[in-house]
Amino acid sequence: MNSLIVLPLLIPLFTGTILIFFAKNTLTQRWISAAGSILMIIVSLWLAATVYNEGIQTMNLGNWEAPFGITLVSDMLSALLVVTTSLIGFVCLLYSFRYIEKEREEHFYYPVFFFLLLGINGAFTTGDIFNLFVFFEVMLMSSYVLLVLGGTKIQLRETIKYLLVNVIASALFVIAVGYLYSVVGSLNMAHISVRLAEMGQSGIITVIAVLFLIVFGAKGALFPLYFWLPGSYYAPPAPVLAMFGALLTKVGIYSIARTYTLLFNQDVGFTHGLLEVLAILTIIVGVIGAIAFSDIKKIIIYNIIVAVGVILFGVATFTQESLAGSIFYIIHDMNIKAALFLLIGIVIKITGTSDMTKMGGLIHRFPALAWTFFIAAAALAGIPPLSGFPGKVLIISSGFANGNYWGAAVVLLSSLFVLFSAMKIFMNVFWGKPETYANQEKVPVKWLLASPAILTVFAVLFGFGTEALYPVIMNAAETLSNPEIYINAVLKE
Amino acid sequence: MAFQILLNFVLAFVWMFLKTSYTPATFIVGYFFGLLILFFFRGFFQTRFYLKRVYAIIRLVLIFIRELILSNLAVLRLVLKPKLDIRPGIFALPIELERDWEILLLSNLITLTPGTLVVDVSPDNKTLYVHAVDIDDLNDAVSSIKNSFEKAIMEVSR
Amino acid sequence: MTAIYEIIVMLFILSGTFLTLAATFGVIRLPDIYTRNHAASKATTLGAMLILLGAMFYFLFFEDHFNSRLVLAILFIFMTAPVSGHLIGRAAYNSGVKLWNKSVADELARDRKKMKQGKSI
Amino acid sequence: MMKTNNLILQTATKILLFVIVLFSIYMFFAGHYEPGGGFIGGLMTSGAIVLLLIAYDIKTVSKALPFDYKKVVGVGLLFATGTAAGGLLFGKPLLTHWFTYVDLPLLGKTSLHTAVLFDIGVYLVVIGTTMTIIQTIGESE
Amino acid sequence: MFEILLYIALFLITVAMFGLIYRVIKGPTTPDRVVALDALGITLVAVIAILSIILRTNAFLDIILLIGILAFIGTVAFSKYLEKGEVIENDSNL
Amino acid sequence: MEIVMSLLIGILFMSATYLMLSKSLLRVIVGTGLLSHGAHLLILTMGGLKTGAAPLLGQNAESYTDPLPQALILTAIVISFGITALFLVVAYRSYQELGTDNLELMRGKEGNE
Amino acid sequence: MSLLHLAIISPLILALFIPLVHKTVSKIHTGWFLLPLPVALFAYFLSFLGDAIGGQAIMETLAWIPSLGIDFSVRVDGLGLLFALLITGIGSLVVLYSIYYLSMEKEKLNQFYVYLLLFMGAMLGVVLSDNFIVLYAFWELTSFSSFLLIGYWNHRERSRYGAQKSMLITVFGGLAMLGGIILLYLMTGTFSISATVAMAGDIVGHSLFIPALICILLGAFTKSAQFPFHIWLPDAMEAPTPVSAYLHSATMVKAGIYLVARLTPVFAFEGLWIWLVGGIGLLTLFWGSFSAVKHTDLKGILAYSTISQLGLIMSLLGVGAAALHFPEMEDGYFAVAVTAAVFHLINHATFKGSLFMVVGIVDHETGTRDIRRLGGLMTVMPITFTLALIGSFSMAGLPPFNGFLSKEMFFTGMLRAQEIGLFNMESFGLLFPVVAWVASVFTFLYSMIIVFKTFTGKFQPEKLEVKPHEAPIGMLISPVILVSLVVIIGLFPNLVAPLIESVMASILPPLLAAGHDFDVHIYHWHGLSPELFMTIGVILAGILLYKFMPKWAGIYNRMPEKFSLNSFYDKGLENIQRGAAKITDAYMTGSIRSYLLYIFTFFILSLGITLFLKDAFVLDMSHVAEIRAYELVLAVITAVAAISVLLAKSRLSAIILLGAVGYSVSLFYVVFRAPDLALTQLVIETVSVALFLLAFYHLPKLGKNIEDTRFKAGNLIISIGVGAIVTLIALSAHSSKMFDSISQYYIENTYKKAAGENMVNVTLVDFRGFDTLFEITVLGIAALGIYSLIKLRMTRGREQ
Repeated sequence: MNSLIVLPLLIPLFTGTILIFFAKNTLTQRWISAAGSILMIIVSLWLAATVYNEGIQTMNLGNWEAPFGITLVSDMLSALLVVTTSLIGFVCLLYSFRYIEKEREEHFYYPVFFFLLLGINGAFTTGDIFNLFVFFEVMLMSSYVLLVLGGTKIQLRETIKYLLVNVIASALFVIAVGYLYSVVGSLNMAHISVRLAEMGQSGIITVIAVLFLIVFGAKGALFPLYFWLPGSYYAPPAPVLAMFGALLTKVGIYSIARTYTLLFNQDVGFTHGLLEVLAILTIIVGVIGAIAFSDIKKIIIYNIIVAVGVILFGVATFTQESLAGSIFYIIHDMNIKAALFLLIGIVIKITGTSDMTKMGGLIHRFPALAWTFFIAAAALAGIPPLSGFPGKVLIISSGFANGNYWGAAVVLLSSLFVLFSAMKIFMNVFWGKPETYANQEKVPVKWLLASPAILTVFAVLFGFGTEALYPVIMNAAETLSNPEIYINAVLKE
Repeated sequence: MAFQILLNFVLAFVWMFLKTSYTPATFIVGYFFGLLILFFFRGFFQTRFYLKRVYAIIRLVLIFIRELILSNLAVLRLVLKPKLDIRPGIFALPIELERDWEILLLSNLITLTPGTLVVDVSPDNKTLYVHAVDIDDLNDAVSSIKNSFEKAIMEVSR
Repeated sequence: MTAIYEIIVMLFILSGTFLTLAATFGVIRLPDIYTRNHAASKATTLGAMLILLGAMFYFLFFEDHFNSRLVLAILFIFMTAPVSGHLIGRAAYNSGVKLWNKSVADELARDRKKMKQGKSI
Repeated sequence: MMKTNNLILQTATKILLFVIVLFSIYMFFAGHYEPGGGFIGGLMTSGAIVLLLIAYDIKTVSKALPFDYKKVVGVGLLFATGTAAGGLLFGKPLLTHWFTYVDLPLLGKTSLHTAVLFDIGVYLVVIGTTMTIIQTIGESE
Repeated sequence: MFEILLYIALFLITVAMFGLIYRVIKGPTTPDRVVALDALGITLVAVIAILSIILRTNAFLDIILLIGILAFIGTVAFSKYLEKGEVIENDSNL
Repeated sequence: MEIVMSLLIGILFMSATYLMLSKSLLRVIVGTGLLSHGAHLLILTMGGLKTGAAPLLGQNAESYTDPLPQALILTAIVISFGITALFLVVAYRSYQELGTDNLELMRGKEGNE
Repeated sequence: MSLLHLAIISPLILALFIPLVHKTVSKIHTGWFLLPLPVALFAYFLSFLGDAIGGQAIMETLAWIPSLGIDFSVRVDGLGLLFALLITGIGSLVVLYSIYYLSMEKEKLNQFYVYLLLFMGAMLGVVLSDNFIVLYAFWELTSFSSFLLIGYWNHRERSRYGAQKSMLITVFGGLAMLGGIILLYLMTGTFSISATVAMAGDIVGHSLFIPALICILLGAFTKSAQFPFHIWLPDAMEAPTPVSAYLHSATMVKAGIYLVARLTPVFAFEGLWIWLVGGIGLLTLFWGSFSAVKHTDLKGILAYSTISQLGLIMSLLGVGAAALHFPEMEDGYFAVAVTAAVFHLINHATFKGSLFMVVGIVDHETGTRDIRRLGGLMTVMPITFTLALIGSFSMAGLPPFNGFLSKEMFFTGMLRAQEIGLFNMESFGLLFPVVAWVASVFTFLYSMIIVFKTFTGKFQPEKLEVKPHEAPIGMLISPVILVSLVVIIGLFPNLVAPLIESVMASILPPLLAAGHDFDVHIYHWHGLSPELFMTIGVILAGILLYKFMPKWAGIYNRMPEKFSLNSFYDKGLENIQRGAAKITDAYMTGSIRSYLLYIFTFFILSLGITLFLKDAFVLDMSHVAEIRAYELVLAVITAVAAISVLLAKSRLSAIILLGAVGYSVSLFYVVFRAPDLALTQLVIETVSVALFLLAFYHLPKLGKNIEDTRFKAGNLIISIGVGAIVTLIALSAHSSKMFDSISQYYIENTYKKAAGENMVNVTLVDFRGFDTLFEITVLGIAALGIYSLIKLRMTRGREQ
């Protein structure tokens, strides 16, 4: 029993709650939130180290033995994701200090921000399918609030769409849990896995698996369910967008990865085959969207969708290698998407528009911004030795190895279009004749740039330090590809 | 009145102390003796002996229940009569009650008895506007309410 | 003994049911909102109260269980039903629902008119 | 719109309010044994306050109940979190509850249960939330 | 016999409820609906009371009081809404 | 009974879907309400109906109804209440800002003003 | 980390310091700080020459991601060394040249030199690493640095265009190559190049072999600007001339050649390789030289000339690969093509480098590169003229320069290609020498154009913006050195013979193993061989064509612009983007209804099909609960209420009906013995209704049903589908109950361990208290959100 596992949840919960009391005092809010965030990072790193050294950490909440109570499970994957979430949270927070308007700060921006982190970390950590739903709701509710906070027209309009889609997805989640409970009579994921293995995957379980795919796919922006994403993510301010883009869809992906490795791992031909097709289609539509627009926000937003496809392709391939690739890639993508959104946030703040045809020449005044963006864009495209590369190589090679040549080729080629879309931004925004913008003096570029710069440095280090991370990620992939480990850790048989 | 009840309770507890027995039975006995004492010394209080009021309340309830049953039957007859020959309308009911809760009580009683329903209270709280299903005789209706309910309430409150 | 208890309980319940039915009948049959309100706010209430009493006696007799909440509920309904009836009636009147055309008097409208004139003068 | 005389409603509310609040508290404490609990208790209490709001108006009510309901939410959350985290201090998992039976005068054998503390948190959050929502919507122009 | 009578009562009340629902749907004015709704709430109490007897459980008796309270609050809210267009006033003295 | 319930749930979902596909925002919100009702009933049905007394030990019955789905539903009810409330406020705020409650008029190509 | 590694990444390290140096020492041209590095590196690599010629390969390994088989291994053999020397040698000269070419005041030298150093390091990495992945990494880095260098003058539209084009095409190739690498890895299990070469024989028949081959060739062809990927190279000429000289003629474009040479021992056993490499090379050779003639921009001509020369080398490598099929042939019969390739590689670097520099000088001193505005510069710039003359003649293949020698060997190789008795070469082999000859004619032609149109003829100072004069001496040093190399190698070709031998040993190791040794001797005089006649023919035909150029140049206009590859690329790119926008706009309607339609349709289809395919629908009535009449009635009431919501005309009735459904649901909770649920549902329902009423004050009345019938019918079908699916799954899920619920535990332990009696509540606060904790958090967030939503009204336009 190690109480470390709950701290990444308790700290944001506690911080967020405390922050409610200081609504009108922005300075205090900033200090408290910074402290909470740093604490989160420390704790989550510690947790990850513990998981790595001592194996999967579990906690039976309320001291009720699994599967009867709720069990928190931190395997390597979830610990890694928690670490990444905490880091990105901190960075976005730093950025928010100078980016978010005072009015928003005074209207519970920070508390809700922490609740969002709480929801995400919780979803990564819980080992109970219904508890996962609850954390989803924490996350979603915070995201609704962050999305609409400020109440501008576009925010309201997009929030309606986002809300509606997610309400439906949540309802489907509930019924999916209901169906599953009906068949197996349990909620603990490890226990469900055991029971499913015992009974063999009957047809109805496959149907439920597909239903879960729809549920998580809607949150994770899988192919026919992603439509809400581009519009909704367009609305909020950059740090919120960065949080959304980096973290929210990843929770959906994580859930798919978790359920499709732990629970529905028997009728792989059907379920994972479907997932694979959808993943490839996701990549394609993402790419199409990414090259279609001259709006920098939208370009990056569509890149989220591409990444979703790539990661899920790895999950669908379902070998230890491909899973490792997906884990590499998901961490990379969280990091780099946050960086990119924060960067274009600065650009938008400077130029006052997000249409890249209306900008140009920023490199001359803001070279550091330009180069950070350049590196981030290269990392996004998976250019070695930056962070996207190892994951992509693993995903592609396992795709090829499993005979899915077309899928792997799509993943491979998607990099080209991703790069194209990102470089389009670089060339249009940063290159060209320098222009002057009304806001350019007022924007605290140095401060704001610190956050994406940190993330970009991570991206570089991640690439060079792949070897250091490799055992960790293989550890995570092993747990994913071999449910026994997870089950034994939870049920302690 | 509140003071009298409180005193009665205190007396009951004192009785319990004296008996050093803390059962409900002792309490009831103590209460009863306290009541007796209060009755005898009722002249020392400005207000009436409170049990009288209790009696008034009980009477009110009885009147009310009688009215309720009677008029319910009346309405039943009305409703179930094959031909609908009612003559509804709203009439004004001047009242003498002043306190909020008295008015509330009266209007509740009026409303609860079938056939009449308080629609509004005038801004100066002097008139109730009552809707009646069948106003056969306006004055009859007014006086019956005034005689039965209002008087009974007055009994309770004054 | 049980039979007597059963008969008592049943008496309450059936009469309550009958009242409720009658009330519904009234609600459907009566011509305007005000008259319907009479039926609904009283007969129904009384009917429900009778049924509740029946239930209370049932639990008292057969399960040996005196349920205070039931009594409380009866009292509560007793207290609130007229207030609700009054409120609805007033709301209907104030939101401009006309009385049935065969209504014989509307002193409220008369007084209000007076008041308005008084104010305007 | 002419002003209406709310006398009947307001007077009735004054009386019913106490009944409802008392009932809600009963519900709250009954939770562990009978139907009820923090949610319903909280919702009933806020139901009572809503009744007040309807019968009177926001200004009057907030004068009588000068709470910042958002902070009530905060306090409730702190309560629940604190109770939950209490177990951690004793080396037990989160949310480990503890109970004992004591003999209290008048009330008899009663169980003292930390789950009740947790439920108080729930109760407060529910009140805070409902009231925040209703009050802000009501206040908005 | 007792059982059967209970069921009959339940049936009759259900019939009554249908009548009320008819009024809810038919209207014609909104206050009509509210009246019917209020009555429905009270009828619901009766239904639950009878159900409790049928199911021989006292677990639902709390619900009766609750419905009583709620029906009242609901009716108050509805009628206030009908009358003023808003349920909660900011300041009624204005 | 489960079969009847399943049908009923299907009807609830159907109505909800139909409402959510309509153009009026208010209808959509009502639809989400129906949707959550359906989902909650579904969990209850899936847990098995009427398998015993109400899950109160005070009932002293031999068997009890499965309490777990009930706990889940309770959680879900409360959550969907929170969401409905938020949705309602979002709806009214957007009506204020956008001047319409017609979803078709709220398209705004992918976030463009 | 060995010295070798350090040598490779030293340019990258230096690049980090350049901005600093540029900032602190602004008085001195930044180039001077740079220059020592390539020179030192050149010297350093020269020191490996002995080993390489001795046939030894030096190998150093540095772990990077050993777990994935990715190591920064460096292997210096003949091939690698040759390229390393080219890179550092020409690099030194280019840096020197650039110091005079680029003005200190006007240009952003820090950026320029950073890019250049990045490129230099990357290129060294490409040619020296022995790990495919590392090679690929450096490969992409060259693409990126090239992108940055082409876009160096990024305020120009053309620069950005060229940069984007080059990047798209080369990165595309790079990715294809990555795919090939991965395929190779799957066959061999290693990313090591030398290990792969060693395993070459084992993988030939593998099913992935051909795809891998094609993928890798795509990489090589795009990088080396082979037809049809050559289109990026002319546009890359927007880069400053030193860059063109360095990247786009001498080094980067040869990375593809390097790759082909490097992998010849792996792939050459496949006939396709010979056809593809040889054929595409030849095609490029022809097309490049043919297209070069029509250009009037000196750099454009040189660009096409580079394309054609690269094609030449490529075709030689392709033909030379045949040597591996005939190890029994006498020494060098087919391998002579490889010899020619290597030799020409060296020669091309010398003469083309010098020519670029010359063109740069002309551009720099006259302000234009348009041959229509130039002419008669011979007198003004005599030294430059001489340099140009020698370079061009060498390019044209005229004796006594080095170009002549390699051209002769090229003809030899092509002539022998007919005799390869494999892969239908018998029938089509004749094409090789014919095409080669025609291409050579055009090569001759454009070489002449470069020299004579620029330096002879009428001097037209009026068309120039500046007064031309001879270049400063510093600018001339580099071309002079290169031109002297042209002459020296031309006269004493066997100086480089040992180097060529060692390179060939790297390209054709199996031959070495088979007992051959490469004994390269290059002769000026072969006797009256066919090659000689071919050369004479080239000269004659060339002169004729030059004389009558105006008469036949019209054929260039015959080819409509819109069928050219360039416009194909432009149109393609534009159409892709426009098409993408169109597609995206078509389904991203912004209407939530369409999104919901997609989602619901997917829901119905995917689940329906799964149900059907998996035969998942089961109905088992054995453990269903009995139905009571009142329950049925309740169900009917609920259903009726739910359906009437659809028909509700006023918002109030909609809410009332919703409430009715809610209340019926709570009645169900009563019926199904869930008192807590019933309580909560009731309260929540009431509060919700109150909320609705509250919000109504701010909401409009429910409009009429504006939907038309078709709209409604569509909705109805979808809705019925959703309902049906939910029901079907519910029935089957309930029928396939396999296990008892875990809740028996709760029933047993609620009192014992949790001291409660209400199991639901105990579950909520104890067993599953965690859910509750966060569910109230959700409520709290909602409260905060609603509060801020109403209180905070930011004006529009501040954020967006």
